Amino acid sequence: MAEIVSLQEAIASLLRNGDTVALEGFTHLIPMSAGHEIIRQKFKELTVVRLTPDLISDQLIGAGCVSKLVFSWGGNPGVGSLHRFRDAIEHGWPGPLEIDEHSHAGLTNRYVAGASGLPFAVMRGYRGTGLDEVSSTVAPIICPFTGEELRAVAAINPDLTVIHAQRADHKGNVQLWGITGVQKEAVLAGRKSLVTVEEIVEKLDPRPGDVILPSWLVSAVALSPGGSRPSYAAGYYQRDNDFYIAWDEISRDRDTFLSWMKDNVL
Amino acid sequence: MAEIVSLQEAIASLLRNGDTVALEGFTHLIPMSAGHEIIRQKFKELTVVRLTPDLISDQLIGAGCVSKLVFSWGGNPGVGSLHRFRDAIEHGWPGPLEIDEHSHAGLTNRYVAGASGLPFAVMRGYRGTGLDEVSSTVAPIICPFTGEELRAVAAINPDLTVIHAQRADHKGNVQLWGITGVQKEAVLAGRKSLVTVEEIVEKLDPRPGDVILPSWLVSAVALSPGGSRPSYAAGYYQRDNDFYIAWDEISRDRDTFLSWMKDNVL
Amino acid sequence: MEMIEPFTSDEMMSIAAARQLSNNQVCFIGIGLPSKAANLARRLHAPDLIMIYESGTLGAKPTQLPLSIGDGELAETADTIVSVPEIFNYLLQPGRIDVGFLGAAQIDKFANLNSTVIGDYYKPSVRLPGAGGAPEIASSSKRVVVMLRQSAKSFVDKLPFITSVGFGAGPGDREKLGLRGAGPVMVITDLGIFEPDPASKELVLTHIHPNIAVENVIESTGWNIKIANQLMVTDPPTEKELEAIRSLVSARK
Amino acid sequence: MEMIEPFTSDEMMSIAAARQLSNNQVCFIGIGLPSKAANLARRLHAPDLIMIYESGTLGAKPTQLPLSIGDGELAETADTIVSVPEIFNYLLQPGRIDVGFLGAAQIDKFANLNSTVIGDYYKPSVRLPGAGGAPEIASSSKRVVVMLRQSAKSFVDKLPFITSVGFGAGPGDREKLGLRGAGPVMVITDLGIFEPDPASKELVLTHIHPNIAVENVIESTGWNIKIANQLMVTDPPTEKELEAIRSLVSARK
Repeated sequence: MAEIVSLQEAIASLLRNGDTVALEGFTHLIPMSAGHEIIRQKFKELTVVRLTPDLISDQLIGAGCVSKLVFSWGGNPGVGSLHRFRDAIEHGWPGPLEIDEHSHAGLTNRYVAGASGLPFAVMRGYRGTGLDEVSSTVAPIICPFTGEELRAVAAINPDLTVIHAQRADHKGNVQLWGITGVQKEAVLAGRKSLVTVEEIVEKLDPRPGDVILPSWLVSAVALSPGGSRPSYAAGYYQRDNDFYIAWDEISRDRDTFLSWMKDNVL
Repeated sequence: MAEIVSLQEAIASLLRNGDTVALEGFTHLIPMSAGHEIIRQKFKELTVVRLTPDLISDQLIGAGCVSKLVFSWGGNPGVGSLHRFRDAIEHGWPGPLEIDEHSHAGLTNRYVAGASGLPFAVMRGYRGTGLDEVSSTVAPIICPFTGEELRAVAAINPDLTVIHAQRADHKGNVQLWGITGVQKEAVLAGRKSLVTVEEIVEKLDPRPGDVILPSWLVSAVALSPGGSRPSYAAGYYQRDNDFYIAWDEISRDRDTFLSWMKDNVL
Repeated sequence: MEMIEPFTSDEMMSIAAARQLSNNQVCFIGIGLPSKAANLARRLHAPDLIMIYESGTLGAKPTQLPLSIGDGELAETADTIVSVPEIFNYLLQPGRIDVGFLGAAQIDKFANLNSTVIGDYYKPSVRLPGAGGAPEIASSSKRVVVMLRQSAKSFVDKLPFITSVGFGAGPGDREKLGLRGAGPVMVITDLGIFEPDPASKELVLTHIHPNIAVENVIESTGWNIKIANQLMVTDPPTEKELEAIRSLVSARK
Repeated sequence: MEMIEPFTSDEMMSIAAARQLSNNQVCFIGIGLPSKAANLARRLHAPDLIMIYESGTLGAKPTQLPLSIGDGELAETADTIVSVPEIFNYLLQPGRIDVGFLGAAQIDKFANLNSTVIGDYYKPSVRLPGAGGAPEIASSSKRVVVMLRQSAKSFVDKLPFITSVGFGAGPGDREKLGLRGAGPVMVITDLGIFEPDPASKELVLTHIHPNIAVENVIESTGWNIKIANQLMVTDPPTEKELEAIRSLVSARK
């Protein structure tokens, strides 16, 4: 059953240097406050897994927490480049960044395999692309019935998966709605999981389109109102598109970035 | 986009003798009226696919519509044997019945593969059981990353999938809720699909736990109030447990069965 | 001496099985005997037992004993309902279920189960319903508890068909087959309780129910049943247990 | 002679792309140029265009131009929202999408796309965002339409990295690779429209936008671009089209 703890305690007790940590949230419900807590606690040598590394990944990379990134699209959505991500790959600042790069479909299926207790998943994809050659977690597989060649992607089972959700109850049952992305699979693939929530309520009244994660599938729940900003939490607050645009300037220069982090995160 | 037609027209235009037809509904929302229409239109040599062949399958088998059954549990839930199913397998009445037998997990994954446009799905299962030997749609597969041996199950893509749902709108968008079983996957695996519904409404207001099948994923929708009886439709009517118990007597004897069918279906 | 109220062997079986379940355990439940025992446990010592039915209902809290694994009340009282692919692929297969609770038509000495056919598979004398969720419940749950009524016809030396694997042909077989759960840790019948010998994996009679003779168990077993050196007698049903089982109402109109 | 209102080459590109979409088509939309063109089509001739974004929003009907593929308004106006595994495995992979609508940083003569790196993969001069949903949109949609601004840097003879396959190295390659959709049927730029030659699969300039010189296209293509025998001039934007594109409001606070 999920324990309800503070965000600080949760990160301190669930994460270790060198761990593989997935932070999921597809545009919506991005676990920003948990990412900031990881930065504040100065974790090192993390492998970060995230379909769409955006601002939180840029901050984790720029802060020097990340030695490897497993991802499928690293940009500032609708804005452009992710400058700290680029600086790390192009110039090795603040340190070298190893990458394992996939398509969304491929990384999604790696989570699906992980959530399903299987060592791999099968898909159409990769064939003919450069991704087929650069990733060691993609391999050919032949259908035993038709002989057709497809691709297998290796399961991913992060040491810790972190997501943000709208609500939990006092037993640690979690409820999220709106665009729920790959969060269920990411939590189920994780050996441990942390859910930050906007609110802890007496009773989770059902909502159309909601996903419920029963308490027995979650390791810890931490209250973190606004924990997704500048991303959004449907029913609570909207996406701060202006901040995404502003991030382009803030993150472009190393010093401006460091000074912003000092003022706003550390 | 789904056409809205009568049940009679739908079955007449979407089904052919010799087709593979999936009828899904896991205890809840079983497409009984569609099965009865198949019987009335005297279809022959059908391959029927259904996780839990129960009363509707018993009736289709006893009426002589079925030459092959693909299934994973053939009983009268909570009551006992399915007598027409047993009579066909044990004594070849009213004709021989070929079977392809799976576990629920196995047949479910055959639908998942079919829905996913893949020729097979991977799972843990079958190893050490008799099912591994008797089904030709199960085969060993080796993980290309770990070397572990697992099982592949062949995709199933029925010529027609039939399900029952609570509601559709006039555009043919379908809404079901409650226990929704494997219906989404069965519809998506089908080359064509028919959804019978309790009601056609102006607007599908969202419901907690609902599954929406957009009109562009469905071939036809037919109005059929009570179309799931003696199974149930959450929000409309309850399961007629007494009829399930009564079916044991009705179906035990060939003549009693035929006479009941004549009075109640034909 | 305490008075013991009369009870049936079926009641003893259900009560003995219910006692194996505890609060906050996640329990995957087959219909029939297992469902009755689990619902009994919820009314006694395990109100927070998390019951999972293969229809996708998680955390169902029915007031009546369901007739099927998909009764309306299971859906209405569940914490959430997931699809059948999710139940099998996301919840059962990865080993998240604490106790898989199974019935069967037949069992052998290594706790392998048959619910498929009596006789030849292609020419069966009795065609049974088949596998359902059982094979994967048996292979992937952390632990499996089996319930069935015992007779020489149900406790057989050789199964005509293995629907669900217990310990296969003996020690090491589960590992060889890649089955990740611990397998059947207990078989509960109307006569007694059997547990696998840690070394040989063969079922051993460890408890005999009150008023049952060991000869009765021997006669009702189709192989030479091993009996524990320290055979225990199952605690008889308490008044509270009997009251609870007798107040379980079936969901029949 | 009819007066033609002045328009930019970007407006011409978006309008030409919007014209390719029709009512009730199921269209999988990348963010940026494709999203703008699709939303424009919805306001003009295709109000019932079914827009799918990779965030899982099916049938979104935004009033503003979304900044990301997961903006709140996409979710609020969608017919339904599915999970990301469903979008890719159940909807895209089986070939249910009529039109996959993609942007890219670079394209080659066989309409292969790069959105991964400029320069060497392991030592890139520019690290681009990467694949996202594009590779499978390109391989599995029934037809693919590509939009990008044209220059000698974006229309290149050899891609440093193939993120998404168009026609690979030429005829027959899609089939050999098991890619089931028809591939890119049209590439729309700010200068003109390109379609693959049915035999060679090489892109051919079939339409040139008004006020653009053929020399301009030749200079802006990094290979020896083929020009259709009957080169057409794209119909200029209508007043209604220009009004619609200029009234599209971005979702920025």
